[in-house]
Amino acid sequence: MIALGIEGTAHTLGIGITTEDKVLANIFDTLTTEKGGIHPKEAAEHHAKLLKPLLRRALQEAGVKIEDVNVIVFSQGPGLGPALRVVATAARALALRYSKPIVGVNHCIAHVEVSKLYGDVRDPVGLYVSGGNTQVIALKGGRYRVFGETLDIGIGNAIDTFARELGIGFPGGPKIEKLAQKGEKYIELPYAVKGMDLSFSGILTEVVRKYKSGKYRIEDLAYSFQETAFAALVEVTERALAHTGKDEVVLVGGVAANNRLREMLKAMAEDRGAKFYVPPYDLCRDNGAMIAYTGLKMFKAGIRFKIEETTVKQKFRTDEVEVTWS
Amino acid sequence: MKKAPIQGMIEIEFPSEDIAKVVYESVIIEDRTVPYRRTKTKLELEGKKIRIEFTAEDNSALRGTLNSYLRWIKVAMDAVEL
Amino acid sequence: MKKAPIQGMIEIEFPSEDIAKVVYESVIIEDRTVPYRRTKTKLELEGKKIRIEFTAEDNSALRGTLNSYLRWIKVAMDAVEL
Ligand SMILES: Nc1ncnc2c1ncn2[C@@H]1O[C@H](COP(=O)(O)O)[C@@H](O)[C@H]1O
Ligand SMILES: [Mg+2]
Repeated sequence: MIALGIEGTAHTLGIGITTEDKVLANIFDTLTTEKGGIHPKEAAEHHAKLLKPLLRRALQEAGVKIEDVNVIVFSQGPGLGPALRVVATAARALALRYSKPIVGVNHCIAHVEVSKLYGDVRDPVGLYVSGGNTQVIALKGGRYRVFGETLDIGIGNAIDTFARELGIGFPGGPKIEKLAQKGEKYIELPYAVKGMDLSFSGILTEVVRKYKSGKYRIEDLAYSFQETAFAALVEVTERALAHTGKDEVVLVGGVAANNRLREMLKAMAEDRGAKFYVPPYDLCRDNGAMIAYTGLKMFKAGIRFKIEETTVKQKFRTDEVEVTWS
Repeated sequence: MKKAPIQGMIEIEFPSEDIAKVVYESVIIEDRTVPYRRTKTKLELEGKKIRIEFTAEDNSALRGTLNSYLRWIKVAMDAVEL
Repeated sequence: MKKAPIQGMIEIEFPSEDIAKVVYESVIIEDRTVPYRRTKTKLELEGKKIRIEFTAEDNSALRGTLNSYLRWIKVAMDAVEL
């Protein structure tokens, strides 16, 4: 079977075409804002403008005609309202015009589910780290439960804001990572675990304050920021592993590109005798293939959406979805 | 900033009744669920035409709403005409 | 890209006939500065109301024109109330 998935919860418009076990096309275009930040209306304009050209390119690249697609899938949330609405409207029009079934997918669940496509993992604990989201999720009792999440900003957002304060441009992730590699001295920063959850605004404010004091090398600050923030991510992931007794860990989301975070998470997983896997980056960052792949599984498990049920869900909770597929 | 209430109507003619129907059914879901933002709208399908009637509290309320509706209609048309 | 011609009307009621007149005259001037446009517009002043009738070749042409008109009206309104 062939699924066509449209991702558009935030600044990235992604069109993915997949079968049960293969990505046929995975094309995306991210709205670049020079200073970062969240721009719902601009994201909606960006998605509306690029939807048709990207859809055409994806079909061409996959060697598939729209008539051959078996199910239209779209990112139903969580995300930016205006952006979600553009994608949902396009998905409805495709489904109605070509008489195809339609399925709405939870963005965070898709991030973890797509790790099963090429990874030898069946039932992993997922650490999903991106610009806007940071959560540890795993299947328990027929739903993806949230074992820990950020109480304020996503780790990617914190890194980007820190980079902006340093004046080294957006997105900040790769740049902070490079700086951190040249870090030598660890500088005390507030720990980012708060109860079962995470909080990055404290560590962000403190590292910016220290930077402005001019008393520290920015390489050391970048290094210390990563060590402290990533240690918190590893701790919450480890707790979920212990709690669920699972033996697989996947790292997903744009921040999964960070090698230090991979290293720390891998070390923890190996200590616990658990497998560690990171999907190819094109399936880590926001993309349409993860939406198509997850939607196809849901479709094959008998899940159907009436058009009236394809309303967007800006605050779509991960544990709202009954997981009846495997 | 004194208010200047605006009311009006936009009518779009589509190449066929089928296309108008697909666009209408795609957009009506958003029309029904978008949170009220100081503009009241009414969407109607009449053969090949979609009518949007609106009353807005003021200029900026109308601009926001019109931009959203025209954006949805555009993207539905793009999908139909793939 | 099949065309979906759009026509419609917008009526704005201003707090007073004077304000309506000032806004009308400034919008007329702005309108003349725009060379060729894919949207035909007709502007009328009726007491406290300004009526804009328009026919556009398609969605994007209309959005461009409507956004310009509504922006000019906002600027004129802001200026009048200084
Ligand atoms: N090497 C990296 N290290 C840390 N964060 C990164 C890296 N590469 C990208 N990012 C972040 O990933 C986020 C975007 O991911 P996403 O929101 O999933 O598209 C942005 O906040 C980037 O700064
Ligand atoms: Mg994401």
